[in-house]
Amino acid sequence: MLVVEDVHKSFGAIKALDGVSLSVEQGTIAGLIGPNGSGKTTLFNIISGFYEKDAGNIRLNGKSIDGLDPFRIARMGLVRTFQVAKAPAKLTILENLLLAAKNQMGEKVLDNFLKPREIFRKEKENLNKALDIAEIIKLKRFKNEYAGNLSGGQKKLLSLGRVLMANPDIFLLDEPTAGVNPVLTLELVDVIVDIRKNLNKTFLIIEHDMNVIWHLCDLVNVLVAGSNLTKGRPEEIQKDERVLEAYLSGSKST
Amino acid sequence: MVLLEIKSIYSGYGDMEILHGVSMELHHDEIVTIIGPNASGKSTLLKTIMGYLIPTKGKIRFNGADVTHLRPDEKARVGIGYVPQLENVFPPLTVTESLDMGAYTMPRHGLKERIEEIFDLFPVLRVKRKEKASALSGGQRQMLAMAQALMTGPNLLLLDEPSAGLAPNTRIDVFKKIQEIHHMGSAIIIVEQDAYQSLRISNRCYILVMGQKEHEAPADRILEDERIKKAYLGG
Amino acid sequence: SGAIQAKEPVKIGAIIPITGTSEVEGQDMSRGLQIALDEINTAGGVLGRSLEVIVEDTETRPKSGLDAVHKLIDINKVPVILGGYFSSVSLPTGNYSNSQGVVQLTWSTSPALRKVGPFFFGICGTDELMAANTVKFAIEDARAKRFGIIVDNSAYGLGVLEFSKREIKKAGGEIVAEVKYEREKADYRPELQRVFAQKPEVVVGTLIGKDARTIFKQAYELGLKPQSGWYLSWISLATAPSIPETVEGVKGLIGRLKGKAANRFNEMYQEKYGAPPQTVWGHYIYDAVWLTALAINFANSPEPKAIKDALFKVAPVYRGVSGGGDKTFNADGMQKYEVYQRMVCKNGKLVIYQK
Amino acid sequence: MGVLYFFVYLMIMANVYGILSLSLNFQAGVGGMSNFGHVAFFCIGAYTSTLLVMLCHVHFLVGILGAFIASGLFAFLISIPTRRLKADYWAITTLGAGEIVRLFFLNESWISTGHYSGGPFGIRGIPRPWESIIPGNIYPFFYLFLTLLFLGLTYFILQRLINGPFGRVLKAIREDDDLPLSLGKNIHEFRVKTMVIGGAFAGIAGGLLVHYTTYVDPFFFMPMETFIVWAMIMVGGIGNNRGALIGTLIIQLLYYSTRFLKDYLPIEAQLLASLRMISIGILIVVVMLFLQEGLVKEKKRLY
Amino acid sequence: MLFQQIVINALIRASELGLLAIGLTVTYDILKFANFAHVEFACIGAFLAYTMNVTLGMNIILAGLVAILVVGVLSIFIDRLVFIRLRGASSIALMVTSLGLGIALRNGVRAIWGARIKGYAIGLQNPVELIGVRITPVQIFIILTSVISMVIIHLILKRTKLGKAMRATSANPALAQACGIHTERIVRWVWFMGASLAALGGIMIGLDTHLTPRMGFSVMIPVFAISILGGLGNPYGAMVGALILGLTENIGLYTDLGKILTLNGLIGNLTGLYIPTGYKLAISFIIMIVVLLWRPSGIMGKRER
Ligand SMILES: Nc1ncnc2c1ncn2[C@@H]1O[C@H](COP(=O)(O)OP(=O)(O)OP(=O)(O)O)[C@@H](O)[C@H]1O
Ligand SMILES: Nc1ncnc2c1ncn2[C@@H]1O[C@H](COP(=O)(O)OP(=O)(O)OP(=O)(O)O)[C@@H](O)[C@H]1O
Ligand SMILES: [Mg+2]
Ligand SMILES: [Mg+2]
Repeated sequence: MLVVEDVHKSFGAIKALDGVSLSVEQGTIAGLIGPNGSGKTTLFNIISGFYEKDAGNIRLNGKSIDGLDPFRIARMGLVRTFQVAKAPAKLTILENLLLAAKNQMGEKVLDNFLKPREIFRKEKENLNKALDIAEIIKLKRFKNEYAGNLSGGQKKLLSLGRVLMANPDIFLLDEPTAGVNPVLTLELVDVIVDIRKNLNKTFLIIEHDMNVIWHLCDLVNVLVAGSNLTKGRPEEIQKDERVLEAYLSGSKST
Repeated sequence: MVLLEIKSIYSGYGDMEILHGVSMELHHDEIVTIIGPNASGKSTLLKTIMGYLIPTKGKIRFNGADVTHLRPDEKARVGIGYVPQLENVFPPLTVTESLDMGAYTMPRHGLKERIEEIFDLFPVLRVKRKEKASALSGGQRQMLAMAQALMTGPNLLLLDEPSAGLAPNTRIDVFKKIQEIHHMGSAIIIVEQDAYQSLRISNRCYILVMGQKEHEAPADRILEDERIKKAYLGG
Repeated sequence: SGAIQAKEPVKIGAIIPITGTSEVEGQDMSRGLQIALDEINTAGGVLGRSLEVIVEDTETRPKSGLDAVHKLIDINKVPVILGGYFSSVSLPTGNYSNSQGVVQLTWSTSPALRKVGPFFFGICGTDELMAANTVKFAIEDARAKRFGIIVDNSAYGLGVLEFSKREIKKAGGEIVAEVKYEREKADYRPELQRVFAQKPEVVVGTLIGKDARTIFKQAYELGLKPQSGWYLSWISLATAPSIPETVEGVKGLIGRLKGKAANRFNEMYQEKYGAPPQTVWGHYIYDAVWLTALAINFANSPEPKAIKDALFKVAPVYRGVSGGGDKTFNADGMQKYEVYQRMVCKNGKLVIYQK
Repeated sequence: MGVLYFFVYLMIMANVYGILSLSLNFQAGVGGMSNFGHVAFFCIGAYTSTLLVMLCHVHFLVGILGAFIASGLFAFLISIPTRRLKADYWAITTLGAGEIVRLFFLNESWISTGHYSGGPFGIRGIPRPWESIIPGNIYPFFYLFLTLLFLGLTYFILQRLINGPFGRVLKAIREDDDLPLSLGKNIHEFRVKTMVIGGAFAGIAGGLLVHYTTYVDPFFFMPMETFIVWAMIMVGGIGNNRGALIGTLIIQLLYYSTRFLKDYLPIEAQLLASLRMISIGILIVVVMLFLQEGLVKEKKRLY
Repeated sequence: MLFQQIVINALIRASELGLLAIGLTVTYDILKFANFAHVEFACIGAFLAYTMNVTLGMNIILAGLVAILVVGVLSIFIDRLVFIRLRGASSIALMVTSLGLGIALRNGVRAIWGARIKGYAIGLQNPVELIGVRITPVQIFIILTSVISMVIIHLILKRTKLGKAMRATSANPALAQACGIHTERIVRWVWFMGASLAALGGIMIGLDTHLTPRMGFSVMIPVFAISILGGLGNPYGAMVGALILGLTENIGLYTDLGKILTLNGLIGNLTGLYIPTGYKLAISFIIMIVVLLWRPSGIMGKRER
């Protein structure tokens, strides 16, 4: 579904990505792990069109998405979250969620006057969906609260809520549970598993919380210093000496 | 000796009260972890201690003096260091400049050595010393934020989710470092979500729920308490 | 109730740029107005009542000027409005006062004013006369062939520009530079460079108030001088606030202010405000107030229609302090004669020019 | 009677400025585009309608439509190259664009309707719509009704856009580009559309103004006018249309009432005029101090 | 006219406006809003110096120094009175507040000193000729003063603890507080610095030309253009922006575009094609827009991401 081939990116003298490749199959959950600064977020930024890459190839459903604007990539069914949660301060939680719904007719100026009724109906539908999602991310109580007033963890939850609402074909989640309390994290893991199972969606997840990775992923990619170290099923990765040394155990490796 | 004493403080944002009478204390040789669900008021508590929010009721005493109404910079000068949960670096400043800023209250001599010590603690930062903070990865920023707060060797260090976004190996390192810092004479309050590691190096633990202190116990006791583990630490 | 009414003052309105771009000129207007009012009321007022002027600020903004006339006409119900100095203000305000049958006397000089309507009067000669005379002055005096023109970028300045150009062409002269400057700027060196780049023999045009001061000063500092001198329309506008050395020898025209009346006005002004007037506009508003007072008395009524008719009657017999003194209106309600005086700046004073 | 006419005049001006405030509020309050050259659209609308009606002899309504289109087009033109700029850069760039438009109409005196017209001479004799069939003494009432109609139309259209999904995207764009981009919103397109819609309505306001004053010249469109409209939407409460209208009324009132106050103060005209402007300035400051979010806070959209 | 003269003219203008623009940009950096009242500090400073110089007969340099100090203190007073209550407010709210304040200050000056134009008691300056360039002693003084002030500003920003604290406060005020920086004090210093630079600029304009209550307002737009041109928040950018503005205005009006288009007569014969002087103000804006298209945050602006 998503294929990344030999992507390079440097910022001045720093080689952030030095030939990274990975692929994510339709309907699977792939993990992306690696030490801090290994280039995970940079890769996300490149896939989603926020950064330009220096070299390499990225295909989504067989089509190249090189050089497309971020919003076009999103419309092709790939939506990402940000590591540092973004929460427009003057939009309420519900508005935040509604914003994410795709194909909104009401975003077209003229349709607002030509097809008001349809827009109204669609809004209602979206609203119900948004309320359901607010329930899942435990923000229903705050539904009319400005997003700017949320706690750190709640902002992270809201990010997740927005992608759920956007309901793309492939989700790119950058540390979705960092700062979220562990009990809720477990629930969210179940939610993701459900979506994958019932809707056959695809996920690529960056996470430093190994519980999440081990629970969720079908395949884990390990990145070190901007290149692939290895990939494999969680069980394999867990035992891989190189991964243990570079990432999991607490020696001075960074 | 009690270093920090919080007596039944009420605090919040504007009209919205978040903390409803929280009390706690901290001895000068302690590490204390605060856990609790999202939005329970943990960050709000740290902001109140640091002086960003002024409690409507209650008292905060530090080293025996009433510091309830001191501004954050005055708190920094009496020896409280703080690492916020979000926005905890100076984006346009380079790593070295940021560390320099962390040592703002200190005399300039010995600064170089101090920075070198910090670099020993976080070797990544040495590599990145000429980079702007905005060019760091999420985890590197987190380290920089900690490093900045450590520049002065504060008596009390408030850490708001220091391990969020850190790779597992780094996380282990960071907690080791926190312990080292503690041995060098700082009392520490840590707010954490994934609290296993934090609890391992802590003396005591507070559980904050809905702006109130729900529970208080020695750290090892918490790790043994299955009910609490299930409710707050995810089993 | 008749007795009480008799004591009530007759109120007329004035719109003056007290603040904003033209505030310096506005100051003189307020003062000229006050001097005339004091005289009239000491002399017994109008219709046995005292004359009062409600002064509104136009902020040198058309919209604000409109607000002001609406208030004066709709609320204060004045029969006469004086002013609208800036033609961007006089034109729209004139349209309204004219449509409401209220008399307006302006001292704007744009030729466009002619068409406003029967209730609209101009008490200052329009630009074409002034510009033509200025060019004539330059040609006769300096035998000039190569002209530079500098004007401020307003309806007034452009009027001067247009008519100066016409006159120069008629006389077979050559225009080597044509510069419009924006008001109220601190630096006119680029504009000066342009005027003098082609070495004009004379520079004609018009410079206003504080800008003129800057322009002359900077020209002096840069050593820029037309070979045969400056010839300016409304020279007093340009030289009044300027530094004497920088305007030495600058020539130009003014509406003739000489004569007993004008001298008396200048003395009164000096006495009352401790300094001579900076511009001629105090003179014009002074005449406007007097003309109004005379017209009201002549008509024996404060009704606009009567005042309008009376204005034509009283103007020819009135000797004013501005523009040569003869304030006779032509059929358009504009000035029939405007007598200009050739002046030169000597030791910081404007004196009558003699070859 | 006179008082009534004055009131009608006030209300006509309030309606014209109301349209300006609504359109600026749409761009700035909702879309976060701090446009400091709003007066440019006002100006282009005024001139377009004037020239269409006077030179092409079209009907007033066609003139207004022309104003709508021309200002929208100009908004489109300037928003294409500048849409990538950050807020403050944008603010000053638009301020510059506004001045360039004014300088254009000031310096290009061939844009005129005859002798002594165009450039700083201004254009006189702009016809008032339906003047021949409406008696003079009720004409102001008619014009009041007309401007009210346009104000209502503007309000209705902008309100509908703000309250729906379109407005939601704008509010998100107001704070940050990356999030809406990541959700598939073409932010540049939204920005351009917002500018065009706001600009077009400001053009209507321009047309309405000059068909009432029957005169136009470039000095109607100094930067100060934009500042005044800004003060209107800030005082009323930025981000919501009701606030923008209330703010318009308040600032208008400030300007007028200070004129009346002075009639009762025995102070010299010079000083008085200064004091009047000082009090207008101070009142703006005071309103901002006590009502930081304006009189009417931005309404939270509750579900 | 000689090309050197044009450069010198540009330099004089750049010196005056540059001081104002640096002040604006420095305050913008910390206070995070475009202060529309900034130029009024220039006006107030110039008039205070006038009172001391002309009315009280003080030496102009002494008068200037006192005026600069007084304006600095006045700005702090205004901050305490008004802006301190608006610390968390949106930048637009602050902008509009400063707009209102600007109207009040401008007309306050008018009410106190009147609308008549004024000049300092420095007599008429007779120009000297150096390498074919005419320049008056006061203009030399203006250029020197502004160069010296810029060096001082540079040293303050780069070498002092205050400069360091300003950078931190600008980048993240809350975190700066946690580092022990009394941000409110920094804000006060910044007001002081910005306003006194403005006052200095105002006095320079007054020395070079004259004083009127609208002298600040009338340079507002170019001053803003300069700060934007250089990149908001960057004092060095403001200096460069001022130079660019001065040069383009002077050279732009002086250059015969006809000669350029025809490569000095090589192709066709077209001369006397000048930019109409009425568009002088537009030159700086067009330059500004072109620069922003090339670099969206100004020549030396902070780049994000
Ligand atoms: N805008 C940038 N400019 C310069 N360098 C950058 C920039 N963004 C990232 N880098 C560098 O690229 C490398 C990879 O960063 P990236 O954010 O992708 O790491 P990451 O794997 O997401 O780490 P983490 O787990 O800490 O979030 C880092 O060394 C970082 O300093
Ligand atoms: N700036 C603010 N303005 C208004 N309300 C706020 C603000 N910041 C936080 N809150 C509210 O205060 C409550 C407590 O927030 P706080 O940040 O203290 O939670 P927390 O315990 O740190 O949560 P987390 O684990 O998610 O970081 C939340 O309900 C939040 O909505
Ligand atoms: Mg990352
Ligand atoms: Mg928190």
